[in-house]
Amino acid sequence: MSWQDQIGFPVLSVITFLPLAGVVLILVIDLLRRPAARLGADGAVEGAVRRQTWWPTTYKVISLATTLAAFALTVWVLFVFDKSTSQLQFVEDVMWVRRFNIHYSLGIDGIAALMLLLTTLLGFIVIIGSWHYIKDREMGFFVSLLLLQTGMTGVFCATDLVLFYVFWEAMLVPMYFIIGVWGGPRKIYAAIKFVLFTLVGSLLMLVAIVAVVWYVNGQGAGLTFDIRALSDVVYPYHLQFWAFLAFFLAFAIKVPMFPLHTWLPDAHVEAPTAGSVILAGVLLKMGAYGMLRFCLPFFPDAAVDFVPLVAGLSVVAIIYGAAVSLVQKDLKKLIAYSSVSHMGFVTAGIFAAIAVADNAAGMEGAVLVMFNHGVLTGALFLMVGYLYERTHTRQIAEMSMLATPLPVFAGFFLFFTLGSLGLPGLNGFVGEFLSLLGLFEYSHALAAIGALGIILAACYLLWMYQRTMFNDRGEAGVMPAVSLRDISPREIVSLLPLVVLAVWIGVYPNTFLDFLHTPVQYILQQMGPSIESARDGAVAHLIEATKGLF
Amino acid sequence: MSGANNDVMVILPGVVVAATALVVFMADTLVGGRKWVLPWIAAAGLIVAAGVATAQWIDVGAIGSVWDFVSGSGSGLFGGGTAESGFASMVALDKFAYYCTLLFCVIGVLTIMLSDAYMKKRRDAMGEFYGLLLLVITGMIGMAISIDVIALFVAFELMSLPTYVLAGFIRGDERSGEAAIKYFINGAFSSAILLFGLALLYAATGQTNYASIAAGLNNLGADAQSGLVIVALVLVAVGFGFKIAAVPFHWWAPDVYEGAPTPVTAFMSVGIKAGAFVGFLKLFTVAVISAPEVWTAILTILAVLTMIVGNALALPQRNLKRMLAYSSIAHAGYILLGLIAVGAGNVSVGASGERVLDTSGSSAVLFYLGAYAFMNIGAFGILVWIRNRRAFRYTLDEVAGLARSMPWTAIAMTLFMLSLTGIPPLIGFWGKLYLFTAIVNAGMTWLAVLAVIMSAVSAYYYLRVVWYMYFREAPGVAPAGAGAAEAGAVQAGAVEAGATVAGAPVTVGAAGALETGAGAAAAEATLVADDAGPAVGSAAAVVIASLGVLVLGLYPSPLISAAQGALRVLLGG
Amino acid sequence: MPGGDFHPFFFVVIAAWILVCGLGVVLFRNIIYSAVSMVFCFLGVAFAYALLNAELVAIVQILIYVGATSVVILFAIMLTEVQQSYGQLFHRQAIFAAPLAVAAAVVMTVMVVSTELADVGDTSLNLSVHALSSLLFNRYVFPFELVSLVLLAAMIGAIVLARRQGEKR
Amino acid sequence: MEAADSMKIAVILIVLLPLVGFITTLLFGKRMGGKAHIVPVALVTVTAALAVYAFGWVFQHQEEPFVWDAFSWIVAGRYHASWGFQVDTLTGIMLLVVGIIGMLTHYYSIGYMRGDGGYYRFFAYLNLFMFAMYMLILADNFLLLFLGWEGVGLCSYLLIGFWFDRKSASQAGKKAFLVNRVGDFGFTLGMFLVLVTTGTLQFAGVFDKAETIGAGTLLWICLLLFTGAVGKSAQFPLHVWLPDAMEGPTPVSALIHAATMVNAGVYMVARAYPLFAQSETAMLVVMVVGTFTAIFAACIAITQNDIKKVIAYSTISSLGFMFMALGAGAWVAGIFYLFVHGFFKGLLFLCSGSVIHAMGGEQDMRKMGGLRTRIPVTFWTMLIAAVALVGIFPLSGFWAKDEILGGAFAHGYYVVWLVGIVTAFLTAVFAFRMMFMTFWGESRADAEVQAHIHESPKVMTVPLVLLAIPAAAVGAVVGWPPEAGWIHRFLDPVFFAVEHEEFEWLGTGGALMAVSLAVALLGVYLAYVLYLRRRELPERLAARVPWAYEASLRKMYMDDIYEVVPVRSTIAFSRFLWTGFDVHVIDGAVNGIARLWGWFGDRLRPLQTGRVHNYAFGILAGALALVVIVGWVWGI
Amino acid sequence: MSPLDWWLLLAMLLFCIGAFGVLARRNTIVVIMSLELMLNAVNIALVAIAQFRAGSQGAGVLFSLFVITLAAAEVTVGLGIVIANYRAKRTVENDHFDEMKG
Repeated sequence: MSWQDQIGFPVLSVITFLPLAGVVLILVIDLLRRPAARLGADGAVEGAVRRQTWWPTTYKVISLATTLAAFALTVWVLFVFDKSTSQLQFVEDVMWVRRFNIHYSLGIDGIAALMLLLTTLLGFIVIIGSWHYIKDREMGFFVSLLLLQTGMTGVFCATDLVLFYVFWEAMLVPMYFIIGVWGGPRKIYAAIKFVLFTLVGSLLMLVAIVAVVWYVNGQGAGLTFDIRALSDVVYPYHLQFWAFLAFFLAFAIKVPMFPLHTWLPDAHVEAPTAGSVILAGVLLKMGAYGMLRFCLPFFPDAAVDFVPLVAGLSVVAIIYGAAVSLVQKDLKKLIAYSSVSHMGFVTAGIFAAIAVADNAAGMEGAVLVMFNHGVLTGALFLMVGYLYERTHTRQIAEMSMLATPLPVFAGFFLFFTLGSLGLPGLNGFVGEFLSLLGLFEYSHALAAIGALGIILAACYLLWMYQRTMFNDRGEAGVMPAVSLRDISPREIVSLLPLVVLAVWIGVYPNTFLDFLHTPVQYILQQMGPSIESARDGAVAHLIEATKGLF
Repeated sequence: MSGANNDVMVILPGVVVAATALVVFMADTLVGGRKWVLPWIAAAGLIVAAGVATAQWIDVGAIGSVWDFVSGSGSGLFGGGTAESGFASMVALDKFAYYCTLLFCVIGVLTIMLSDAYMKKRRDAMGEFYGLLLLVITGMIGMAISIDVIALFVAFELMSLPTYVLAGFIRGDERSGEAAIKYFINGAFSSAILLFGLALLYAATGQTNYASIAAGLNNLGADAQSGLVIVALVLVAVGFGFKIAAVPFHWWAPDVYEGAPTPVTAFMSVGIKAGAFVGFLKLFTVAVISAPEVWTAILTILAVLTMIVGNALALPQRNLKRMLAYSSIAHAGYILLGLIAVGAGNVSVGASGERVLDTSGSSAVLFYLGAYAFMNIGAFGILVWIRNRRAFRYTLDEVAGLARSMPWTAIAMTLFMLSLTGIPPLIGFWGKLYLFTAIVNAGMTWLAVLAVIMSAVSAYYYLRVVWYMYFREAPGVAPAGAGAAEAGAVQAGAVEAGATVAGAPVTVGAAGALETGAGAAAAEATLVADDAGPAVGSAAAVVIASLGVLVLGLYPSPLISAAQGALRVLLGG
Repeated sequence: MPGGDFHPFFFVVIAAWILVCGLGVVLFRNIIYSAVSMVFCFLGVAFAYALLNAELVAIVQILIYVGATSVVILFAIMLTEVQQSYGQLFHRQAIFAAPLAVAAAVVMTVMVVSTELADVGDTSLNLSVHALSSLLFNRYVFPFELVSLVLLAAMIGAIVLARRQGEKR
Repeated sequence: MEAADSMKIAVILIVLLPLVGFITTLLFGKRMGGKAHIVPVALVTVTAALAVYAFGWVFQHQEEPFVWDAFSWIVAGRYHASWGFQVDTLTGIMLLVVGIIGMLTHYYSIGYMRGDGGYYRFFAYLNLFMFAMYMLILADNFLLLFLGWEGVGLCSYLLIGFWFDRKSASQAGKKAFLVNRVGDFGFTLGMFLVLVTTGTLQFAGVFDKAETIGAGTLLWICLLLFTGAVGKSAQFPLHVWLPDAMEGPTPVSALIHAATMVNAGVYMVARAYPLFAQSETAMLVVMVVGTFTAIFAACIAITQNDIKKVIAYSTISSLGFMFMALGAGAWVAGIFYLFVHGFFKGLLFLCSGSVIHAMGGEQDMRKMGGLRTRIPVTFWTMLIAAVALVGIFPLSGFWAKDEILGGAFAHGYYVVWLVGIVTAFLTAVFAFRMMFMTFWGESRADAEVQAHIHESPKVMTVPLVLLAIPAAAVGAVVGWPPEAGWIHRFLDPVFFAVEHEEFEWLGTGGALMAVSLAVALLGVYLAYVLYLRRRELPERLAARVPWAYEASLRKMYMDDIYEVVPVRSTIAFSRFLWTGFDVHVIDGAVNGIARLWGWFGDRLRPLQTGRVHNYAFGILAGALALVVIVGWVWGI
Repeated sequence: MSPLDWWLLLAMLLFCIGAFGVLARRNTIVVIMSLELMLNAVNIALVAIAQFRAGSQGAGVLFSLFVITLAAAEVTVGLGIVIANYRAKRTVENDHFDEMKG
């Protein structure tokens, strides 16, 4: 369904490029406000320019306005969205590069719609959250955030492989800057590690994209990068195998799956709050989204054969992430490793869903976990950032009894902590329950081990909470009466949407699950024959694939 | 057109360039102190040559709408048309030649713009500089239009000899001289080897004309893979491999790039490389197309070594010129993939029994050369630009904190670095995509995999430049902590710093995009030295290159269509 | 003399001459000796051309090489005031270079000689000077013009390089 | 359907009113200061009334339970779970317990918590607890039950750690939550297995298919669900959290850790009766665990000095009794015991709270004594509760306990019966040890504390008295005649498969009853001897068997074992994973590859000597190598 | 071996002698002379091929003429570079030119 039939204007493009328009506006005004600062301008003029105190507020307002508008449009889109069909909706399609038949084409299905909502939601929340956070080169920070949002939105909307890839990679750059310029002490290491990890995966994916597209072309089907068209093709097994590996590697790094996760703690710890929120909230989802969008429908046979490996690794990630979180000394690092654990539920759910027939619950749960993790971990990072603004430390050992000076803060913090540890009634539970259920259908033992992760989640989260908010050290732990300012209205405003969502999804997740039924069915339909044939044995397939190499 | 007229028409763009060179030499003696006209003359000549080529190229009647023109969907720009040969099949003006001519002229103009401040210091040598540059470009055009090994070799020498001189153009500078001597000895050595290869090719077929060589090799049958042909092709590959700086013939590149004047380095890294690639491409894909197995094997080895060694050696470099030199070696490796794709690709048999090539590899090479021209000239252009503004030894440490002192410059440099890495939506990405499609299509996916792994490695040293510019502070500037630092203190310090450097020139870019902390201007004030004065040309060159990288990155269709159309009618093939 | 007729005797003599003189260039310690040896080598090459029935080339060889190039080289030797190489004559890598050169010669020879060229024979292409110049100015006029540009470039380049710094014309 | 509609409203209100109380109190309670209790207490009172109404409804409609799918909750794939409510007689009993004790505890707390800094917070949490507890018992499916289940766990966490500025409190709260999580792990898996096997989580749907489930699966389902119950109801080996939970304010101990929440496990097993009843092995496990826990906890309780700890272990023991009943097949007896236990154990805790209140916060019984006259209301109510607990005719405990022991005996579990008798004996000993040490003898408190001893305010004592009535009488009312009392008739629709035998006063039943009564009296007497008459005896006894005394005092070393086995080893393993594996192996590999590249590049650099002749050599050598390689490839 | 092979052999030997000179000699001027030897070697080959290769139309002969001219140009430029460097460093020994490396 194209946008003409649904909403009357190319809404996805508008959502995608609204932040970019904000950037342009900011840059233009910035140039205009320095009339004298041209060649040969002197320091006095620079000083005068700097004294324009209205300017920071202005560009922040512009940033907020564009992201809020994008969010509002997204909500509108979700209202108009037709949940009864698995077709792509709000489709836009313009020829881009004729030689390769590359199109500028956007469109969303239910899964993408949720991710779009998450992206635009966190987009404006981090703007609010960063209002006073950055002291140095502040405008550049907001510009980077807006650019980042354009890239992320594009990833979820693109329906052309190359366009997808362009957004996928383009989004690296602002993130690189966000970590590198405004990050912590080891920011350079973290930034470069983040980029290199992602790049290794995504470049291999590029080769796989080319191989897949040219295979289709060679079959006489013509050159196309259209995702839906390509996913309908049945690829020979050895191509499936290698292309799956390449795609999967790219996405697994992004997710990140054990043992490719080590960029994550570094990036999270060093990134400024907004960066961490976006990283955890949206960027990690792009990996899982890619698996749903590409790995499964493109290469069903290979995907099915990889289920034991992926499910196993996911479970390892769940336990591993949780266990490592347990001994972290830095709040952000703790939450970062917990992300590894939580994202394990996602990959487990996705791949368990294709291992046995009629197991849509796992996949729907996985997508819901993606969304929930965005909300909860985003909120937790935001709150750790707020805490850092007050205490100037993220070391757990340097905090204690903060619930006394910061009661409201502690309340919010507890709320998100509980959501994160999967308390029924809040959103975390629903997703994890469903994805574990999916895993359980595939393998009771793996699900049992995975469920251990829930115990561990409670361990590290409650321990964290106790060590920061409560008294953990007897009489010595009682903090001297420091005058810490409790949470401010601005901060509450930034958290409230997340609170609402957490409760909403916990109580009535169907609002969101409804978006997933048809797309998940669509994916599983495409997987159908492969799921049936999976019993032939992965090893035989593997041997076949290796032969195909030579 | 026919007869002698026709011959002249065929070489017309080259003639214009050569004539301009002569005009420059003569004007040099006539203008006296008004040397500033020389670059204008040279640039004008190149633009006229480009115009001539364009006029000859475009079928005006078939352009259609502007949009067709831009998107390349109309047939006017690249479709149809014929190729003409001249001088008894010594040269041919086909679409390939048009594309290359245009590319060389653009590179030439950009180089002239880049060199403005540099030459302003060396007014008395202006004539020689621009004249020689034009002669080099004439040689490059000669490479593109030659379809005979004799013409090819002469053009090769015409391209090479003045470059040796240009590399050593800074007299009295030991590094420049050293660069010249290294370049010359190795260059002469390898062109002797090339010549021997050409002679052996001649021995194998008895022919010097491309078409005849192709026919001759075809007649050899199985002997097309004989020892003689192997030796001949290896020796030819040495000659061209030297010019494009393919490992293991790359040794000169870093030293010469470092020692030569930076505008010349910029020119060498894209111009000479493009010229050599063009000659290489045409020779192998037209003349030696009958023995693709041999040269595909040769080039595969070269490409693998080049990509690995280039990237590995670029990693530890802390001198930006050297780093870019090694990176340009690595890029030569990527471009070789296009050639390999031609050789390994699907060679079908045409209607009359001749071999018909899949041209995607060739067009990928042409596209990449165009893309590479913009990004690498841009990168070197930034170095020239910084050098124009302050004392600069091209080290990484000196660009630390550049984002504060020269924000626009930093942004442009970031664009070039990202483009060189292959990050979309910049033009470098499309180049790589094009090459990968070609090589994957040719069935050598493993080479593409190697190339992407190397690209990831390259990301490290390209992004290192970015992190030095953005994530580090220039020495002497108090680092402003991201989160914790008190805004007030930073602001106050910045204003103070701004006040102390009253009078220090601020770049066009300093009026810039990012909220700067004034900062490094203070440190810069004492360093801004000899090359003071507005170097509008360099700035404009960088701007043009950035626009090329960005605009063509967002919409690469025109360049892709041109590169593809350039292969549509390839005379002699 | 029938063109292209292969005279083993003359060939061996001239080949020996050329190679010995060539070795002399490479091996003489005194650079003047090297230069003189080179001149003799070029002369030998000219005889070889003559033997190959290419008189024009032989004459051009003598004119340009023996006449011009050698003189330029001698001038350069004088200008650099270094008649003798002091210290080591060879680089240390000569002990690798010699085997490499030999190996290169052997490998190339084996490869080339192992290839039986079908069309080789005594074609006795007997080009007169007239025919050659006619070719030069018709068929090969394009490279000819290019060569003139190369010479121009070389001349200007040499001037640029050899000019003393700051020197005004 | 008039009635059903009114029930819908009642059920909705029962669930929502405490939630409203929670939210309003949380948001506005702080501003209300000392009046923060008004809204929550009022709401809980209304809720209790509604609960009684619901009970009344169920009383009238015993045969057809009220089941209502309010709206769907999770719809994913082929699974479906809803916000659905069910009220049957079992629920009715629970509603009564929760509603009444909950309400009285709220009133009691007004006095007990007065002046505390977190006054409003306390009531907010209590209301949240009421919400979750009602949700738990009203749920018509496992998932919603689990929501309440976790909700009460959360409130338990919050309330135990209510005084979070005390390390022990915050530790205890966390411990409670985590230990419960271990149980929930099993419960979750059990739910998965139920869901996968039957395709639904709704009780009715599941139980309809109970007979079709394979024996092995059924056993697994039961064991996994029971794991949850073990955690929540503090059975061995997951009982360790409950004694620590006494760090919370005493009303919390009474309400959550005696009367309601800890019963959830029992309730759940009873609820899943159709599943358990099918699996003998599971029943056996339930019984064994219950029996063992009963005597195990009793052995510990006997040496504890903290008044609340004694009651806590007593609670564990009682819960074990209930599981023993369920496992032995005496379902109704188990629920009966749950019902009466809620009243007298709640009362016991509230009384102990009153004692502590009187002693100015002192909980150590060794520093009490002689309080009988100082706080008479507390004394008398507590005495009623203790007698009820010990099971002396005709108070509540007697009827319920006797039915359990009788049930065990009747089903042929003689060993279990014997253990039960011993436990009853021990219960009598430690209960009256507590009573004697607290209320009799001379006071051992400091003079300052002595001066402050006073009876609690009306707002606390009135609930005590109100609670004492059911604690004393309810057993006889609903349990008469033995084995065939009203409660049996009432619960029969739930446990439809149980057959009743006529109780023989002069047969086995009467004999057993006599034995248990005798044992209880004997226990009381022993306590009287040991702790009132010959005070030196306990110490000599302890000196005679120091290992036994020490083991009992140290809670059978359970905490120490937990500290070492799961906790320390997990931490050590995690630390290894992090610093050993994550940092060194994975990141080491990553950085190693990067460093390898750098090293490789560095090693290549010397090749670039800067010397012309080397370069030329490289070129020629490269060319030669190419010729050789390519020639070799083609075999020339 | 055909007569052409003999000439090619001669050419290759001379070529390799020249190459050896380039690789081994320190004096840049000798190196340039060696380069000339290499070019002469090629010329011998070209002329020989023109004479012995059927259908070669004398291209080799002309090629050799161009090469001779180009060689002269090359020598000019090369010596210019050598002299310029000699002015700067007072040496013609090419292992002294190793300031830039690595």
